[in-house]
Amino acid sequence: MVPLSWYLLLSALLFAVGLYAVMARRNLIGMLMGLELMLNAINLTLIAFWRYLHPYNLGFQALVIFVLVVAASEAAVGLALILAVFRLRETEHVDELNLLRW
Amino acid sequence: MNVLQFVANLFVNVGAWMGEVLHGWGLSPLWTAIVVKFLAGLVVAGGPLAAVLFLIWYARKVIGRIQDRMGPTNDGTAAGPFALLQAVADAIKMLTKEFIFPHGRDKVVFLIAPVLVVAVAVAIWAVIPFGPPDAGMQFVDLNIGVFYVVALASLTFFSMLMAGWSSHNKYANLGAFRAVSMIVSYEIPQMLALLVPVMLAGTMGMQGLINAQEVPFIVMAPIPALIYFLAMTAEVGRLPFEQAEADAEIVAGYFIEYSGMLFGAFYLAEFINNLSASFVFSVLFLGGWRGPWVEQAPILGLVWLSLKAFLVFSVLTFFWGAMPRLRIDHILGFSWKFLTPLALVMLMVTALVDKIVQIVGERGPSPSVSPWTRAGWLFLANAIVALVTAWVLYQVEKRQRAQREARRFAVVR
Amino acid sequence: MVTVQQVVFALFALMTVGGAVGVVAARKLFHAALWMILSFFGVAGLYILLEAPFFAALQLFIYIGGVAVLIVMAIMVTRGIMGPKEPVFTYAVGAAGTAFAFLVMLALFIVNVPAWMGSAPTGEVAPDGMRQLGRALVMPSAFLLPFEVASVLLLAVLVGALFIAREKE
Amino acid sequence: MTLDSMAWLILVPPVLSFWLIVLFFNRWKRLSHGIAIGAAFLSFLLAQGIVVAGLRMGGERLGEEPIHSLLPWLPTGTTVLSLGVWIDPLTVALLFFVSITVLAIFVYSVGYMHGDPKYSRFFAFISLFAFGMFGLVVADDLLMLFIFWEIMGLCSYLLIGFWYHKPSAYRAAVKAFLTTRIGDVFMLLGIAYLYSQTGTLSYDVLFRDHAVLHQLATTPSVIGGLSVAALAGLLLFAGTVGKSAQFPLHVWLPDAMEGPTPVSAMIHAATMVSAGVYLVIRAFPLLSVGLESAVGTPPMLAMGLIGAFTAFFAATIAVAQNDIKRVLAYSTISQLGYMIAALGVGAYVAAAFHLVAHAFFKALLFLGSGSVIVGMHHHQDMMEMGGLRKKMPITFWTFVAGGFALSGFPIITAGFWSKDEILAQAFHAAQSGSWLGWYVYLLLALGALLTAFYTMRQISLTFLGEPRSEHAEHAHETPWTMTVPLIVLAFFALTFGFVGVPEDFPLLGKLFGGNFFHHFVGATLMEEEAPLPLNWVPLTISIVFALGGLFLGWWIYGRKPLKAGERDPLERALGKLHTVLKNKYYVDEFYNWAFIQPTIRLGAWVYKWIDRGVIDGILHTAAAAAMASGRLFGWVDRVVINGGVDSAARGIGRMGDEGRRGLQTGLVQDYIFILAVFVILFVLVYFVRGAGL
Repeated sequence: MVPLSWYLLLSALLFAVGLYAVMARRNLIGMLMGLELMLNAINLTLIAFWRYLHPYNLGFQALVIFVLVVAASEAAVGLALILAVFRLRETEHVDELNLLRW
Repeated sequence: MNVLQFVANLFVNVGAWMGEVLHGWGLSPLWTAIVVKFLAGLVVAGGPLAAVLFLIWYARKVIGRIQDRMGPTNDGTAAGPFALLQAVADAIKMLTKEFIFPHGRDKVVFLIAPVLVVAVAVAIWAVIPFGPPDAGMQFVDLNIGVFYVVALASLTFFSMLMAGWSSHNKYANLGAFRAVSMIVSYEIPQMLALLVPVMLAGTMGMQGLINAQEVPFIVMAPIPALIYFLAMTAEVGRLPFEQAEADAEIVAGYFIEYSGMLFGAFYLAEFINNLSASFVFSVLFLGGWRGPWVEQAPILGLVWLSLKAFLVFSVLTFFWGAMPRLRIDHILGFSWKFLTPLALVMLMVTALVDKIVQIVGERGPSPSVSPWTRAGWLFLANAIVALVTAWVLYQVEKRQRAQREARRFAVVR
Repeated sequence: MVTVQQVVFALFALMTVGGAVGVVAARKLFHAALWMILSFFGVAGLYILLEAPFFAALQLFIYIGGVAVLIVMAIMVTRGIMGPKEPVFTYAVGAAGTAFAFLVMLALFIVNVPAWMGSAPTGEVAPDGMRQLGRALVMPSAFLLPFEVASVLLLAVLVGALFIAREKE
Repeated sequence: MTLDSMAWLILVPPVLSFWLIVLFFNRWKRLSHGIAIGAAFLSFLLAQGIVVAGLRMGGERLGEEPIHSLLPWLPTGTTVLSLGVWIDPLTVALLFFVSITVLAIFVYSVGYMHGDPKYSRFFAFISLFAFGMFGLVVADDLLMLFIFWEIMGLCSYLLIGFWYHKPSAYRAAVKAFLTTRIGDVFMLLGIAYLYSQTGTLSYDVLFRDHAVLHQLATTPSVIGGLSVAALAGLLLFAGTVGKSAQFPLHVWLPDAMEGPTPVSAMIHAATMVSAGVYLVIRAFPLLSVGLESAVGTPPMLAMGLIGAFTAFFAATIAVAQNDIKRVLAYSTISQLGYMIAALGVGAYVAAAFHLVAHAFFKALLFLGSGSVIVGMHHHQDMMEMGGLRKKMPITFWTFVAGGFALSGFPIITAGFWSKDEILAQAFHAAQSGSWLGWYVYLLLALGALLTAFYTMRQISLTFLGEPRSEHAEHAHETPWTMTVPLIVLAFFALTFGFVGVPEDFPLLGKLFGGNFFHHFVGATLMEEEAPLPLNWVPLTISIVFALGGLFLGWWIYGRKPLKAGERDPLERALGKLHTVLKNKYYVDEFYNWAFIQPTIRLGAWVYKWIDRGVIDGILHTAAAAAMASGRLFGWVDRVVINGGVDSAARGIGRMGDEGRRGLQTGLVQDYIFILAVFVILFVLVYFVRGAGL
């Protein structure tokens, strides 16, 4: 069998790559994609823990469902916001959206 | 074992024979199993491809007759009796045609899209049960069977979006948008309608669903069946929901730029999707492989299911021939404003009625409820909902007509 | 000795991480989205390996059928058809790289828990686990309240996203 | 219906009414007040049902086995966060007055808000507020309490700024929100600290489990010299300081009078500010655990010092106010100080008793003043009133009832019994040799005198004599929706005290069942302390002070009422009556100087800086100084404290302005980077500590 730590390391890596995308991609949609990767990493961790350590604890699975809900909501609202921003400012590059400084 | 017995349980026997042969060649049991499974996969994937060659001919014939034409004929060609080989000839023609790549396309994505669309269409067949559980006629019985089907269907979006985007053509883009928005809209009533049989059977597994259908679910849930059928029609892009292609408006939609066998792939996938949707509908609502003498000869299951699916496919084809195309906003409105609420209502009504029938039935003289009693009550509930819906629609129509006329007279004055 | 499962794991892991790297590195946003779908697929495969096929299907249905479709459509709406050539990254590449490196190192550090190194799960998956999960989600003593709150959230999102994205006259 | 489901159901009608009004019935004014009052009435019935059931069960049984019902809220792996209801004698007492005052105020609002364009919205907001208050009262753990606490904070903000077209109103709203937030942050810290130490926030464990309490009291905290219990208690008390408007965070309450009067009555007198006191009463086992010295634990010390100081300090300010509602606002601060100070000397039951009694008479006074304001066509200056006794008889008599209760008029008012119990307890503490006891007792007793004085001043200026303006000439009695709540509240303001008559009080003690309240609420703490034996010294003193204060007020303002045009009573006092005042105020003067000299010096300095003309008065007459000092405190209040806060804010702003503005780039990815750094740091710290490296 595959050791649990492999799954954990894999999801950590996925999370880190997602974080990189969020922090470094210039496009708002790209950032959003990174965010989705991070959420995926979380779900993977939860499922792996559930399978290996507590196969009878439903809490992990329920939590995965709620993470899914949040991810879907976040994508919908996030993209709606991006569309609104794009309509207003004609750009979706984060480094051009700094009206909130100071 | 005589021939009749061999044929009656064909797939199991063939599998066993293959296993023996391979084992005789010196393969280990694990590898034997793998090879047999692989061959079975080939059969499952090849089946639809073969069936489609016939169905294309059938559909063209039917539509031809509806439009007062002959359809394909063998006059002066080598298409065989009644032009049965027309589709084969078409396929050969397509294979020999040149691929034309539009300027500015994204080559990799452009090539992946048709592959993906066929792959998804074929992958659905893995869970369709062509016969009883032990007859070796289902590739894999997932306990989430129907959910797998729906989930895979969502991949179809991507082949569309990829095709549309990579073509570098605004018609292709528009077609992709339209197709995806339509399918996404219809996925919701489809899912909700799907939940009704799942709820009645208490499982999402395909075999479990069929087992529960001593009375076909179309009797227990006629309205969900209708909703599912309409949503399914939209999903596979048949008229009246043919917005994705709409050749008169946006010249063949998202695969406008495809030619040769790449176009053929989309065409093929469309037919396979039609067929697999018919199969899934038969499994969900028409009792799947159930029919006389299936216990004795499991191979009959394949026959019954195919007949049922063929019936459904025929209805789809009649729609194709007989229906006009609707406007995109009308189509979306129909889904969001009519099918979705109705499906929600049906979900709740079915759950309620079913539970009440169960509780009341358990208190009665016999401890369990006979399936026909249950079906009777559920059918009654469906009928009542249908009447109420019709009444509401009539009221709405009346009011709208009154408004329209008021407006007209206002203009006249 | 390498087992079949380990090979399959490696395959899906490669898909997942490769897809993720593609998301970060792809020049065209559309390609990034496709890479993301590949990554989602890898995760779905891992779910099947973890004997959670329901979540694999959910992964396909929600992430690929929902989130990814939304993202792709947003890309197509905002960037024209193919998207002009422009820098992919902001000035923050260095910072992001540092965070990335730290995070990975931290993970390597943290994962050294003995209980997490074992390769065998502590028990079998309950055969009717899905039924139990379904019950738990609507049981007042378990997750009924969060479940209802989630449904309200989704409704709010439906309305809110429509409201935000709507063209204002 | 079981009691715990009744407790849950109390919460339902108000929040339902909020959503119904907000979502559907915003347009229909009558319907929305119907819904809101109906909801309040349902809650009232349920709450009184619980009260009756609780009384029938008796304090001991309810105190030993409180009704406790849990609803799992968020199960996460092994721990479950729950919502719960908790009914013990203290909760019953709270439910009793909260449901009555809420209902009275809802009915009253129909009259007061009549014709307001945002009528429906007002009812929606106060419904939400009622939801918050009921939820806070029945909550079974600190987290739920905090949630409802913040809901009320929100409502307070919304309602103070209800007339947001007035700049003063929205400024007051923001000020109230921010000021209370300071306390809330500390409180949240305290809650988190308790959670990290015990792993639970349930009352059942935190305030009743002796092992846990003992452990908390003996574990040293991160701050040297303080136990965990003491530190957590101080942090929780900080929340109270904000919510109950204690010095130095009291500044928001007088400004909050910009809201509609029913709001002032409900939020800023009867219920919300009570929530702060309720918190410390509730947490008293934690605050007092490890009591060794006579002075008390650090939280009790803090409560005694701050409470008594606030009580006196606010009373002096109230003397010099002319706005009818502001006088009451300062009086509220002062009375809350009484309760806090009572807890500081360990008088648990007395604090609860005064909390209930005060809620009744202060709600009554506010509603009465609101009635006056409506009668006066929304003029609030007492200098323009006068002679309203004949024009508004019901308002007058009920106001007098409330005023006398506030002053502690002997025997027949609730305020007398409750205030006397606090004073007796403080006196007892003082006698047993605690300097804190003396401090608290003296300040509170003086505060009582001042209270009676300013109450009488207010009554005289408002109702007695001849009308001093056009509006007062044309004042009229208000509709029945406003007067009926007044009468109901007046009844309770007068009679409620009889549930807490000391047992050995001659005649009455036996007649009214011998300090029923003490035994009932006292049972909340599992070891009940016996009520103090009746001590005639503090009783006599408080009777003398109450009557003396009232008489004084009457002598100065009521005996020879002001005429129209004599705008400032202080100037008048300074000019003609200063010798009389001098003799009467000599003692107060002395105590003022003895106890809060530094503040007065500061005040004097500020006063001189602001207004040179009045400083002469102080030099001329010490009596005037007593009056003036009240005013000085007003200035201290506004200039030193508000000014301090303002300048701090400005300083921070300038700091940001003159710095590189490095952090505020407005670029989201910079923020994400900072976030990532801190997340990594926290994980690192957590992990390193966990591994014991």
